[in-house]
Amino acid sequence: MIRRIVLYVGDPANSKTLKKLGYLSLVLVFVADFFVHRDHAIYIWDKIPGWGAFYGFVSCALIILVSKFLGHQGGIMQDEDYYND
Amino acid sequence: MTDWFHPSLLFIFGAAGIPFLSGKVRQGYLMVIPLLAVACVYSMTPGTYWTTTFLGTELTFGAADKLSIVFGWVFTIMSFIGIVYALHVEDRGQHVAAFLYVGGSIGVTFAGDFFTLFIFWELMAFASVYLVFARRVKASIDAGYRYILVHLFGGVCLLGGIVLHYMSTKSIGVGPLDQDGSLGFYLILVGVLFNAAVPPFHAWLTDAYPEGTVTGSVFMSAFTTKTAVYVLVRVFPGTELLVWMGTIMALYGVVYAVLENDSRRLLAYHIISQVGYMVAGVGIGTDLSLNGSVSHAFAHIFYKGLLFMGAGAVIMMTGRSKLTELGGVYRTMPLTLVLYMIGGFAISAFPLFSGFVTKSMVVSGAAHDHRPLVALLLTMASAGTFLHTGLKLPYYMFFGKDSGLEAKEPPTNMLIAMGMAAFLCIGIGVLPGPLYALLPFPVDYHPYTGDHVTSALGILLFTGLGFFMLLKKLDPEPTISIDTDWVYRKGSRVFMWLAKVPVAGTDTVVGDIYKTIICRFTLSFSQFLARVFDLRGIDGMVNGVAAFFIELAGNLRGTASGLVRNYAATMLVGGVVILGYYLFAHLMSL
Amino acid sequence: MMNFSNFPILSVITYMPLLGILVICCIDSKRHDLIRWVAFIAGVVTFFVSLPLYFLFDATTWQMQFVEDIPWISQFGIRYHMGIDGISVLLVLLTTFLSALAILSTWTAVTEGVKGYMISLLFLEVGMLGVFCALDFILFYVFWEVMLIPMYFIIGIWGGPRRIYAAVKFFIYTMSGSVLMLVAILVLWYKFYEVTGVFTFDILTFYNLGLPSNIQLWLFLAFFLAFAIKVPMFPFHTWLPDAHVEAPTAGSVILAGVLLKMGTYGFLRFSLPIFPQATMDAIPYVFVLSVIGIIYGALVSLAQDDIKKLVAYSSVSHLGYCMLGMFALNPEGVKGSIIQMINHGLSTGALFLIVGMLYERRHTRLISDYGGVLKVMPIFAAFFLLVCFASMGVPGLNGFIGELLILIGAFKASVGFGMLATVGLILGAVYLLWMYKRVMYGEITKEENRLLKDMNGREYAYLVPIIVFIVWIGVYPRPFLDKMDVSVQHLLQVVNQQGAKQADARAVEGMNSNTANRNTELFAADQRL
Amino acid sequence: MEQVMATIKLSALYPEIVLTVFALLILMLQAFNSLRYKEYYGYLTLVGVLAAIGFVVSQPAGFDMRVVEYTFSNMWVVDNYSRFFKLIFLLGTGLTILISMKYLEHEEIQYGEYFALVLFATVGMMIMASGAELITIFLGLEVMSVSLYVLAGYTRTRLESNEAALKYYVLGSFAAGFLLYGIALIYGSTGSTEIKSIAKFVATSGLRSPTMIMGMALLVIGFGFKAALVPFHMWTPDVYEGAPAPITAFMSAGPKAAAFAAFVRIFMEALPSLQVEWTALIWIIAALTMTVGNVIALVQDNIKRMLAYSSIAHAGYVMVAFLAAGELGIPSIMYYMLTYTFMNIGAFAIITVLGGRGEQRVRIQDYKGLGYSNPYAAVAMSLFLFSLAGIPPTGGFMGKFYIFSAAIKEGFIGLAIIGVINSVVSVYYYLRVTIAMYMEGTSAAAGAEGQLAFSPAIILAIFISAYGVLSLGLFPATYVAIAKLSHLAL
Repeated sequence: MIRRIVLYVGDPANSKTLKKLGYLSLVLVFVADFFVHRDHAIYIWDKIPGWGAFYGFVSCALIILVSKFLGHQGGIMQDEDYYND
Repeated sequence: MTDWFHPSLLFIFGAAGIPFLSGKVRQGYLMVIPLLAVACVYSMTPGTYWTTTFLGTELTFGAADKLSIVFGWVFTIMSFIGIVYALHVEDRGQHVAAFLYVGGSIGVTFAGDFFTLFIFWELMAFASVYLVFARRVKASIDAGYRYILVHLFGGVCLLGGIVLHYMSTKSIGVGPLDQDGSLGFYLILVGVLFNAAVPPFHAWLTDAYPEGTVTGSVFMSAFTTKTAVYVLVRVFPGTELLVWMGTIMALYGVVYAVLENDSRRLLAYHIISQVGYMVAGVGIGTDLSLNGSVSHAFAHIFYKGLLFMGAGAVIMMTGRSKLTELGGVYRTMPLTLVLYMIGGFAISAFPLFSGFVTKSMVVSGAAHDHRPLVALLLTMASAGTFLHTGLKLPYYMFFGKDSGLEAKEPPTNMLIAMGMAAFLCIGIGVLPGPLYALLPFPVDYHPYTGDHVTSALGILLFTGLGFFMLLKKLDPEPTISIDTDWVYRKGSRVFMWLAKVPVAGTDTVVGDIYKTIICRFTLSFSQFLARVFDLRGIDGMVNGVAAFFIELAGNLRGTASGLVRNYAATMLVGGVVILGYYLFAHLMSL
Repeated sequence: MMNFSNFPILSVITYMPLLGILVICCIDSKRHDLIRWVAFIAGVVTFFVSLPLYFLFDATTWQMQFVEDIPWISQFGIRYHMGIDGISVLLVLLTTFLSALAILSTWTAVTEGVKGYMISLLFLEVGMLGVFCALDFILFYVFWEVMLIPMYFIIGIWGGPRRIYAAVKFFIYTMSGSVLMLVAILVLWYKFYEVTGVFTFDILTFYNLGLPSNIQLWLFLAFFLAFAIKVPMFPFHTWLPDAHVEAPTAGSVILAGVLLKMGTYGFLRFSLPIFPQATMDAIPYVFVLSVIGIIYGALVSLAQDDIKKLVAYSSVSHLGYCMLGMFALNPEGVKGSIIQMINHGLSTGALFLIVGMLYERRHTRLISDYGGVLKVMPIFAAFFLLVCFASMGVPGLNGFIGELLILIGAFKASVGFGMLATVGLILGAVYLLWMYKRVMYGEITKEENRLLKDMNGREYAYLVPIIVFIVWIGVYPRPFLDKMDVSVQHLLQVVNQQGAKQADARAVEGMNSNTANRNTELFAADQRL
Repeated sequence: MEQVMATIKLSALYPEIVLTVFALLILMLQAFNSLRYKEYYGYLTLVGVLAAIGFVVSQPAGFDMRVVEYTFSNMWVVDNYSRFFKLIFLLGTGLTILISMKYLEHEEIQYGEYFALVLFATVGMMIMASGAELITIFLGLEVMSVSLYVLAGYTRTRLESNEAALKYYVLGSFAAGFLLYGIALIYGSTGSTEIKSIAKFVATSGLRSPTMIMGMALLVIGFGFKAALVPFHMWTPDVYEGAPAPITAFMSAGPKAAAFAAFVRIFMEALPSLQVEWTALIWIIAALTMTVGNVIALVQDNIKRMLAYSSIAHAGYVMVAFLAAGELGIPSIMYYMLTYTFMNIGAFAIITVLGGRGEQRVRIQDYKGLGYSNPYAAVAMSLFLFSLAGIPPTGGFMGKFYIFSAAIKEGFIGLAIIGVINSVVSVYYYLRVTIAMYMEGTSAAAGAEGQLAFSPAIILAIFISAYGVLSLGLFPATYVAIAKLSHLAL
């Protein structure tokens, strides 16, 4: 059964459906965030609905871009036999 | 004595038995010992046991309180899982090493004084390095030596600190040090930070773990850093410095994880990131955050173990570890994939997974302590965590472009081990109660509030969105990333260039030790001492004296010309001188 | 101990090997195995006879025990005075222990001149035991010098290619130190006669002799030279690598295991208690030399490509610790340095034995000729690693105990030097592990190495006992430390109170003027010229 | 101590008389029965020596150590001092005879006069030891020297031997001149040649006249030659090298001791008041002698020559004791000479044997592998060498210890330090021989062609020497006691 699910997910043919599911869940979460009541929020942003979604997306992009920038421009990435000479 | 038994003894003396057993018997034996240890911990009541005086100082082997017992639990359980995962391994050395290693970390956990702690501390270092060596390829042997040297250095710092501390305060009990900023304080701190892999002292971890054996890395991922975290919680609660170190650490790991191509090294960087949370928690030092650190360590051990087991399984079955060379194995290893994903969800703190109920404690600990920036950054780090361990790694390892590998599911024992770990990940996530009950401080914290869940989900899912949008940028590249280990792996040649010490034939003998800056320099210097200074300088002086006498003798020898007249002349001169002396003396006296 | 008060056990132990020599002399020199057996039995018997010392030793007193005291050359007040206290008892045992094993170790290594070889070894043992037991200066000196002869022959006859150079160097170097000591002894003897009108060479009576500090200084220096060469302290160490490398395995073992200890023992028995004031003044210089020795020795051994040379230089480093601890002049330090003497004897002895095993198999000591030995000699590898760990002071093994105590002592005395000394720990790990790696790990590069046999029964027989003690001391050093406790306390008491007394005495002296001529009278004669 | 005064008392001369008689007897025998029993001369001589020993021990008053007997109107004294030295001489002589017999036979020079000369030389020495008057001492010295001149050239076929004899004779008479002149000056300034009256005179008049001091200096030179002190040592190596090995052994022991005996007696009994004057001189001579002797010995290849230089060095050590003459100093000289006799003659015994026909094999490298071809000889040799180097547990060490303790007690620290450093230097060349014997190749080169057999006599000699060296080293108490009792009546 597990095997079946995995194969299903992995199969490129179903990628469209999976995409749909994905977007659906995104929307659900985003919407849900408006209806939960925030009794023990501490900071202002905790009160903003959808903050999580926004922040998540931003930080994801930020991390990827910044690190890749450092990696390429900052000279962190080197080819693999860098140490063994 | 009777009401308490030291679990380490089970492992340390248990290790002695391993070489003599084989086959099923050994497998049984290997599993029984950890179980007994678990029973030991289960039967434990807080208190102080097994104290002895040595050189007039009180040594305590069994200082059991809630804190140490929590770690006792997790270490013993994890050792069981790890052993199950490694049951198929035939190399007995590895089992022995693993046992000693576990024994060491448990010993540290229950050590009531710094000397005992130090001894077990070193035991860990020496036992664990074997798990790296055991892979028996050049890369791992090199890494192993770097690993042990770094740890020795850390150990020496620790010892120095302990001695200083002992001298200033005449007490060696393990407990919160007063933050007097004395040399001893910092030496101990540095010594511990080495093991906690806090940047810039972290490079040994990402250097060595990926080179270890498949099963060995699982152990290592669980024990060394977490033992360090234990010591931090015990000794350095509320050290401001740690807050920022931890936060930076959390992001540091994430950033490097983006760039990393080797699957296990990527996970290693996430250990650093995760330990960052714990260190930060220790730094904040409120009950909530300390609880957070402890519980997070607890959960972390299992899901990180699980992740290493998953990655390890793939490496073992495919023989490759580079993401660029992997892909598409989901067809043949679905179970591994699923179990791995559970670990992935757990580490990225999905609701209903263990990470969710522990990590959030640290974050809100920061929030309640009025450290908004810390809270935000840690949250960001958690997004990054999901990005890699939850999405990137599985995507490229299991899905992605098909590398046409025909891998099978790993042996059953490995699957079982992963299963147990996965079970714990979910179990803790669903019912945090029992874990909370174990924590050192009373807990009133409820992870499952509506807004918490939604915001967490929001963060994670939109991270996922970002991931798929930026997928192209994320393609792994066949590279390695330079880290602080550069200083001692590569920097040496720069240093050599600077240190213009005459070296006789260094390049003829290039061993990996040379790679470390100290030794590269030391070696050239010592070559100089040995070949030039010692032989020509000191020894030369000694032989010089002897040579002088021989020389002198050679010259004097000529005086024996064999001619009577010369002899007579010499006598005459001698006589004249003597008489002249007295004559002179007499004239003077007149 | 009481029931031994009339039985001369020390003499029996000391001269037991002579018995073996006598027997060997009567054996035809062709019958090698018989000779070996006799020698070995003699060694073992000596060891067993010496065991009672440990059990009957009364650790509650600092007084000398098992004392024998009869006049020898009464005209000079020279007596045959033997006795041991907590400081020497362990060394005596170490000597008998290692000697027996050393004999066993060269079973196959020495094939010609076996007779002479065994005689030398046993004769050597007599000398060493005598040194540790003697309580009369001249008796001590006699044993001290006697020991040179057999060692000289062992190195010179059964040694390596440069054996003659090494042997002569060893002999002359050591002797040049000790003759000055002889002069110092005589001066001491005369000074005492001046004060009391009594001729005596009894070491213990000199303990309470408050000499003027400048005379102390000269005498201290003379003794220092003798002992520092023996230890050897930097920069008097260069005889050591030659001697060690050229000597046959047993020779190196004895040399490193016991002979070097005679230097450190000398400091404890003579320099410290007899010249407390000078000792106090000398502390900083000794510290500097010791720390240099520690680091220097480690660095130099790092650069060696000959395993035996590497081990030899490591001794310089280890003995540096002993000196450091000793001159810290606090209980931890001194006890540490004594226990470290034992440790060094065991672990370095074991290392030499191990090198000997390799050498016997491959007849080379170059590290580059090995590599991958691990694969063919797994058990050997395990022992080797254990001994390396012991030598670099890994917790749980003997080395750690000694170094820890010494470091505590050193830190108490001076944080700076303690720090520097700790550096030595790392270096120690570096050169040993690196050597181990190059020898044992990696691929087998030389074909010959594929055929190496693992350890045989005889090799177990002489390695295992050492290992046992290495672990024992590492895990439970109590029984060893307890023996020396009281004696060390008393020693320090003597040193400190004497030192203090003379410190203010000197302050007083400074005021009255006649000090000057009293101090210079010593060299009056020379000034007569 | 009570002093017996008698003008003429033959019993005081018994030892000398006995020896002379035996010497003459041997000459007669040879003259009359033309060498028929020549192989027995040696034993006959030994009997004489033993008889003399017996008389020395028993005179003047049995074993009473304290009696000092002046006879022949203060020309002759028999005290413990002289008796001790006489025993040393006789010991040396006896050992020499033991060594010689085989040697002579081997060299085919087995004539009676050899033994006669040896005995005459011994008589000369004993006269020097017992002489209480400068002329007597001088006569004794001449009797000894003349016999030695002849003995040095005794192997007349060997050129070196003749050369040695000639050199020794020329230089010896040269030195004798100095000595005689010194005696003359002293007589001139004190009006007596009797030691006692000189002492009395100097003591009472507190005389410091330059002539007196010159006389003293000349005596130093004269005796310095006999005792081979730098710079009057030049003859030693050549003579020692050239003379027949047994004679070298003989010369290195007895005559040296005799020279010191007289030297010390004159300076301690007659001229003690001049001590201030000579201290500096002797200090320098001692230092020079030790150093030069040891240093030059380092590079010698001929073992006889090497031992010649070493004997110079040893004279230096003795001079240290001379300087520190006192309750320790003088006994230490006797003790040292006794030890030296044992170890040096022992060494020479082995050299004699290994030298082979015509002493072809006396270079150090000729000793290669001796340790294997002839272990016992090698062991004995090393024993003697280590003793010469002053390494315990041998007599050599105890002797040095005795001397240096005396020096330090008298405050000559500097000299003592020079001394011990020298003994370190000396170790090197003694070791060279052991190296050759044991460490340079196991070839049985040594003891090959032409080596003398170890005759029982020689073995006995070696054994006695070895015993002496060891017993002096291990149980010196009794010897020291005797030496102390023999201390001069100052």
